[in-house]
Amino acid sequence: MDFSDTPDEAAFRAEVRAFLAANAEQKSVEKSALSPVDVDGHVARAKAWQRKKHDAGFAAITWPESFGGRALSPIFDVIYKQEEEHYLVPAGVYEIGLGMCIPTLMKHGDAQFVKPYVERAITGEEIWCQMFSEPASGSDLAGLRTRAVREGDEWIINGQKIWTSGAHFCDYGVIVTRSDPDVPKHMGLSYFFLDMRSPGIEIRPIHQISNERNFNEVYFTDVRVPDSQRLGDVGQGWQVALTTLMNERLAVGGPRPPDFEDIFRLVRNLDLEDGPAVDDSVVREKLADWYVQQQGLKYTQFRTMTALSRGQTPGPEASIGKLVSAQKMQEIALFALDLLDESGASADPEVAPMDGVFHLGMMRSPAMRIAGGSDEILRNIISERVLGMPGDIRVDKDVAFRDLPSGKR
Amino acid sequence: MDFSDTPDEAAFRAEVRAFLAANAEQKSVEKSALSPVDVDGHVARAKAWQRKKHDAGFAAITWPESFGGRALSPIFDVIYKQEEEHYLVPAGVYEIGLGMCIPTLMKHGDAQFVKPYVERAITGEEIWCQMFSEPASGSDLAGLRTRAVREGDEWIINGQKIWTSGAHFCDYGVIVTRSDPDVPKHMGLSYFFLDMRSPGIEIRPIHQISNERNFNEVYFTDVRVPDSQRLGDVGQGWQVALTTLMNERLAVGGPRPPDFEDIFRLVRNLDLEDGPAVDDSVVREKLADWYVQQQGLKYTQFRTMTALSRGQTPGPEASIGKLVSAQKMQEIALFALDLLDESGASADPEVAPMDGVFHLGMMRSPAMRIAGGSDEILRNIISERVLGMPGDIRVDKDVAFRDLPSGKR
Amino acid sequence: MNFDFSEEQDLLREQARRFLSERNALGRARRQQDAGGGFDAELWREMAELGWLGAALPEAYGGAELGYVDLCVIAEELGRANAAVPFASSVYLAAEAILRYGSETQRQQWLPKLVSGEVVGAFAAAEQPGPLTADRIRARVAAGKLNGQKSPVLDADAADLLVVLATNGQDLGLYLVETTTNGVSRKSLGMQDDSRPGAAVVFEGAAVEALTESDGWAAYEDIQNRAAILMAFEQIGGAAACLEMARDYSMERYAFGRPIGSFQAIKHKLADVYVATELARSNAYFGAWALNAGAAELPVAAAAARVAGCNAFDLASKENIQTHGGMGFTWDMDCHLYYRRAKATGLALGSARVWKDRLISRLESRNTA
Amino acid sequence: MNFDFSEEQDLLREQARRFLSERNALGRARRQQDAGGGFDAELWREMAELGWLGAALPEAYGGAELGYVDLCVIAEELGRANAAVPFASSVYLAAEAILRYGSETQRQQWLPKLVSGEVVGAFAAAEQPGPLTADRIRARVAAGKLNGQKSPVLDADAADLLVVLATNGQDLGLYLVETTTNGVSRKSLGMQDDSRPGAAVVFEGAAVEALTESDGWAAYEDIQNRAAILMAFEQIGGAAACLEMARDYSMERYAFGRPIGSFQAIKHKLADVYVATELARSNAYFGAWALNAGAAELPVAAAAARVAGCNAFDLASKENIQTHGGMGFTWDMDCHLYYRRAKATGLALGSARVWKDRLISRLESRNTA
Repeated sequence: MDFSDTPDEAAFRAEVRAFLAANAEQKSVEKSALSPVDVDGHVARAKAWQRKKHDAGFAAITWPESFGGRALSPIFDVIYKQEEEHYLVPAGVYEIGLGMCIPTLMKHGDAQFVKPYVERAITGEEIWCQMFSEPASGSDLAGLRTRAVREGDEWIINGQKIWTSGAHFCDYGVIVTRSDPDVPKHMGLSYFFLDMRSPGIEIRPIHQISNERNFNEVYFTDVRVPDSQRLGDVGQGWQVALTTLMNERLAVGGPRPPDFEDIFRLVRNLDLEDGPAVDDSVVREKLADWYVQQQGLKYTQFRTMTALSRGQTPGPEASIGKLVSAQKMQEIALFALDLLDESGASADPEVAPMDGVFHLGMMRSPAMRIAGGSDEILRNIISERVLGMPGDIRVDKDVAFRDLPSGKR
Repeated sequence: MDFSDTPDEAAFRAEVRAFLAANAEQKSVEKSALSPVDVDGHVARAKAWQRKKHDAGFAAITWPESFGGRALSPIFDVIYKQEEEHYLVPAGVYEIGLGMCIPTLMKHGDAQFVKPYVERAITGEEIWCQMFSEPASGSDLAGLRTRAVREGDEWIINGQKIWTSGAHFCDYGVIVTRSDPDVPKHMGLSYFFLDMRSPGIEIRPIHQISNERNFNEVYFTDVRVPDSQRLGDVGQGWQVALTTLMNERLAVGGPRPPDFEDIFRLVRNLDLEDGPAVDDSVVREKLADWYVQQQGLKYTQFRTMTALSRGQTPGPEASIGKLVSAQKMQEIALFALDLLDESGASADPEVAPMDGVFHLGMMRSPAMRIAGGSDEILRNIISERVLGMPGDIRVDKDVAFRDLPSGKR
Repeated sequence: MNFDFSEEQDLLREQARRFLSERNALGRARRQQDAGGGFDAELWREMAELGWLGAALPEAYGGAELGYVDLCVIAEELGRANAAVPFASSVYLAAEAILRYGSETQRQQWLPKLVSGEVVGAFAAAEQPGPLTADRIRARVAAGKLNGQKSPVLDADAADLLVVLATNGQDLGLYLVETTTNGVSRKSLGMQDDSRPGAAVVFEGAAVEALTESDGWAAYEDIQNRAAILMAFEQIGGAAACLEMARDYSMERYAFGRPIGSFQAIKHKLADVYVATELARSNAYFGAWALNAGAAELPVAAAAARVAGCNAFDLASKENIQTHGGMGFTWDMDCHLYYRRAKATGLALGSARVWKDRLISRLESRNTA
Repeated sequence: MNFDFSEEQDLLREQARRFLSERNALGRARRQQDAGGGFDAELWREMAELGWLGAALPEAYGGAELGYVDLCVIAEELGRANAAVPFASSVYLAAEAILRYGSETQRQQWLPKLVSGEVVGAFAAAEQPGPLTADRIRARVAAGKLNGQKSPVLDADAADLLVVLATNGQDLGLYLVETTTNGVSRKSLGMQDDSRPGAAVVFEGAAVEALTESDGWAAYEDIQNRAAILMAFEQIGGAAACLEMARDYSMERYAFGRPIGSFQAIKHKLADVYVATELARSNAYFGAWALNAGAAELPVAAAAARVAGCNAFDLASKENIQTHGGMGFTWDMDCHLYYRRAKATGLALGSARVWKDRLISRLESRNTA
């Protein structure tokens, strides 16, 4: 139990600090997020930053050297993130590709074949997305319907994916498809990666309630994928997908604003009936609860990294991150609006404090509670995979996929 | 929507007030509950009070005249309770018998045959209890195992019941038994009433965590019950039991201390760091939440009575009463102890305020959350019977009772 | 005693529900949300024709004098349909303020026009972020002229007439200002719920007429109490609509080969929403009676109804999105309209936290009285 | 960086768990609950022999000098086993107070005896219902004599030595009093958790010796901070035990033909308990490091660990009963022992509400520093 650095860690931390100080702007009370730009601008900014990270040796800290990584223990990843968190750096572009897709490629692909893709992903040259969810299969991922039919050395893909983050700016994507509808649902899947500019792919952004368009629908009409881009055996797509998802809970789920710091700042600058909001005991109790949750998640992640660095497999206990932080985000946002009282009804930049972070948080947090495993699915995962409790009673287990009942939605 | 009395109601209320003023002691800030006595003393006190109620015509306000009632609308019951709530009267002895058992007798028994029992129950001469739950079937009531085997004009009962309130001072009881284990579980039950002093009945009080012994285990060894005391047809016990349970949600579930008034009183007499606890904003928020719950339940019950008086059947929506009040009771108790801070650790009468109502509440409330339908069962009832959502997937529906899997507990 | 609506009131409810459904009130609210505000003059005119704008007002001023319980019935249906109309601003607040604090002349002058829909009213109290307190009111009247600013003022853009809470240097009062008067300028604000549009209003020497020049804070709380009960009915209407949407969706949406509504995670979530909604409903019913009967319990009943109403609508709208899963957070589904409205109704008369404090203060003084 | 225990510490944990299980620590706690109090001198002696009472104390005073992380390991196991011993009173509070505020003579005099178990210590701060504040301390020392009362004092009946927070009229200080001294009388109190017995102690001119006569409140907070972290480990041990009991029971108990642990109502309840327990665990780990390293983060880390620990144990013990259904509220099941202990540990150093306030105060001053 030691939260201080070993000499190696200290040296690495110094290296990271020097890199960040030279290449990025530090966060401040006044500026805790990058100023907004359009999507293209943001992607360009992220690309430039990824390139810098790569050139300085921080793009693949824990990956094997054979894939261009530094083969360091996950603790060094923690150190990098601890330091980077004080700087304004572009987020939301590479996390899925480098956190989920490429690790799956490295694990299930032929090393020589996938190496060029891995390299172009680390340098930031190519961006990846993940295509699992479908309109009729969200929580029930294995219920997906997008068909892949083999034709010689190629597969023909038809169907629709949804909730694909970043599809509109990605170069490659991974996809799970149904290659055999005549066997029970988990057994008839196959997993591929493909060029997002392949003929037959149409990408439609989804208008979210936050007024953003981070997610997409992706339509496939006779899209051809070479069999060489299959990962895992035919029919083994579910197992490959699990690799991707296992990495998801480590990659995603970092807290997003509004978090403790934001509400703490608000309440020190807002007056309630009897003085500064921060002096109100309800406010203080809530602040304490959120702080404890935030710190608890941070140290839980550190514990996971320690386990990883000892060669243990990251457990599903990392699922608690998103479960807690998504609800915390929603609570903080709604609480802040209540403190603003009548004024909270206005989301106008001229009225809403702190660039409207609470107003936006109220509209973003519902997606956080759903995307990447809903609250309910995460509780199922925790109870089944961590606590070892029985799975839900399955009516769909031994039934051929095409015979499963489906609803109107 | 009128919370004021009609002339009839006003006249009845005056009658009730006169009766109570002449026969009972009013509650006060200093004395909000009867002084404790032993079980026998309490039963004697309750018996005397029931007799007075009966003689004054308040023992069966809504029952048909043929059974000795006044055949008034349920609103008059509400009026009686509104008034009685200001007085110190003995509770916990007749509620189950008069609220659940006797209504079942009146509905499913032969009128002439059951009439003497009904009369002796109203006068308070005889006390009734209800024997449904068993060690292996609590929430899953229909999974009960106590066997009833027919022998001529009698049935021989063997088995064990549990959680029987008041069995130790009751004269009669109703019981559901398994008369046929070879059919699916809901179909093989039969319902009887019996003399609690029948040979072969053994009653063992259960030591509860509140250090009380309100509940009992009741063991049956070759207990003989005449077939004339069967209610409903052989194999129809489940349907008869539902009558009893439907009345349960109306009969039970009145709020028990600590409730809003208790915590409100505590916080006006306790100092926190900066002054009276009632001035603290956390305390005020919680008080408001509990008050709103308490009033909401009260008016929900009034709404149910209005529906009843219009000839509508009391719906399962009355289930919310116990669901909300049991949790409220636990929250209030635990919150109060936290306010008392280090001192709250002592339950000693010399230290614990208000006769230890919060300390006792902490230990009583867990039973409230379980007995008479656990929180989880009540949520199931609400979602299924009120909202019309699907039942849980049943693995036990078409299986003969004797073939059902059972656990180690 | 009778804790339910009369047959006539049930008929009124059916009529209101049918009307709002035929007029697609929900779709109209969506259009306002898409457009970032607006005023649905057509729907407003029709509501006036149905007599809704004066449902509780005396016949002497053009009202239908049906009583406040009937107005509650209409409010619940407006909430259920998520209607985008200045009903609360004009009917619960402006008209009530004039009825209760105006002179007979002022009532004669304004109430018939508010009832007919010719004039839309609004109420201007808040000035800055954070809860409103008497000593923070800066808007000031001197020699019949008002200076200051109010923000946000709901429905200010649609309003012809504002009731303004302002000080005259000695005491707070309620003042009438016409929005077309010189010295009144309005700037539309982006709202969290753009189907409940608002504006910042600046007064620079605008001519005003007093409803009352003294005890303005008490008058403000009185009007708020009455409005809180009516708003609570909008909230339970909205909460009930969310619960039905969630229930229906959960039975049509399949996962793992069965409707998601067959999972206890969803069933129990919606049971909790039901419980919150019923508690709110029961508190609101008591409030409706107190409002209609002018009972002494009104201030306590109003606070309780508001606290329970805010809680139920917040929970129902939030968990309705959650039940809808991914679809729930798309713009095209209606879930977010209710989620926004829950916050709009929860803030419009001051947040639940303010009302919880008021509730306990009122219970304290009742206890010592 | 390394956020887990060492192999040696894992061995210590196994040893501790085995010992407490072999000695049936839980059954012994039940006997104390049945008897309404008591002191398990036999178990205490054995714990002393294992070196636990001085695990973190310097060897110079007879301690094992293993460090505070090892003491945390022991604390977690004591919590898991619900052990009924004056460990917190004697080890976290009395010994620490003497170590940190006593003179070298006082340390030499008392620490070895506390380590050997010859002397049991306790800490007396609270005097009346409600949170303790510096200005409410009435216990007063004058001319080396103490007058006043303290209630409840945990483990007072078992204690030979009390550390008392008292005023000398000018400032608060910490004072040592032997319980056998003239002028000290103890009256056992019924406790919510009788396996953590307590008494009211009256001082009538009892002879005392000062550990410190000034800045007693700061010393008290310092001792409390350290104890809060150790107590947080007891709490996560208890919470984890409750979670395991509930999980195991839910898989063995059948209803509707299936284990109740296959219902989402139970699964998700226990998932929430798991989450609370893990958040508490992570905060406690950070606290353990801060305590061991004497880090500047200690006061914040202690408050966070305590808040999370109270929350987790409260929730876990409450929902463990609920999961056990009717059996859960019978005296014969162990569920209530943990439910009582959760409250006992949650109140012993002051309630979570006090610590939440402290946490924010500390974050405020860190922010302005």
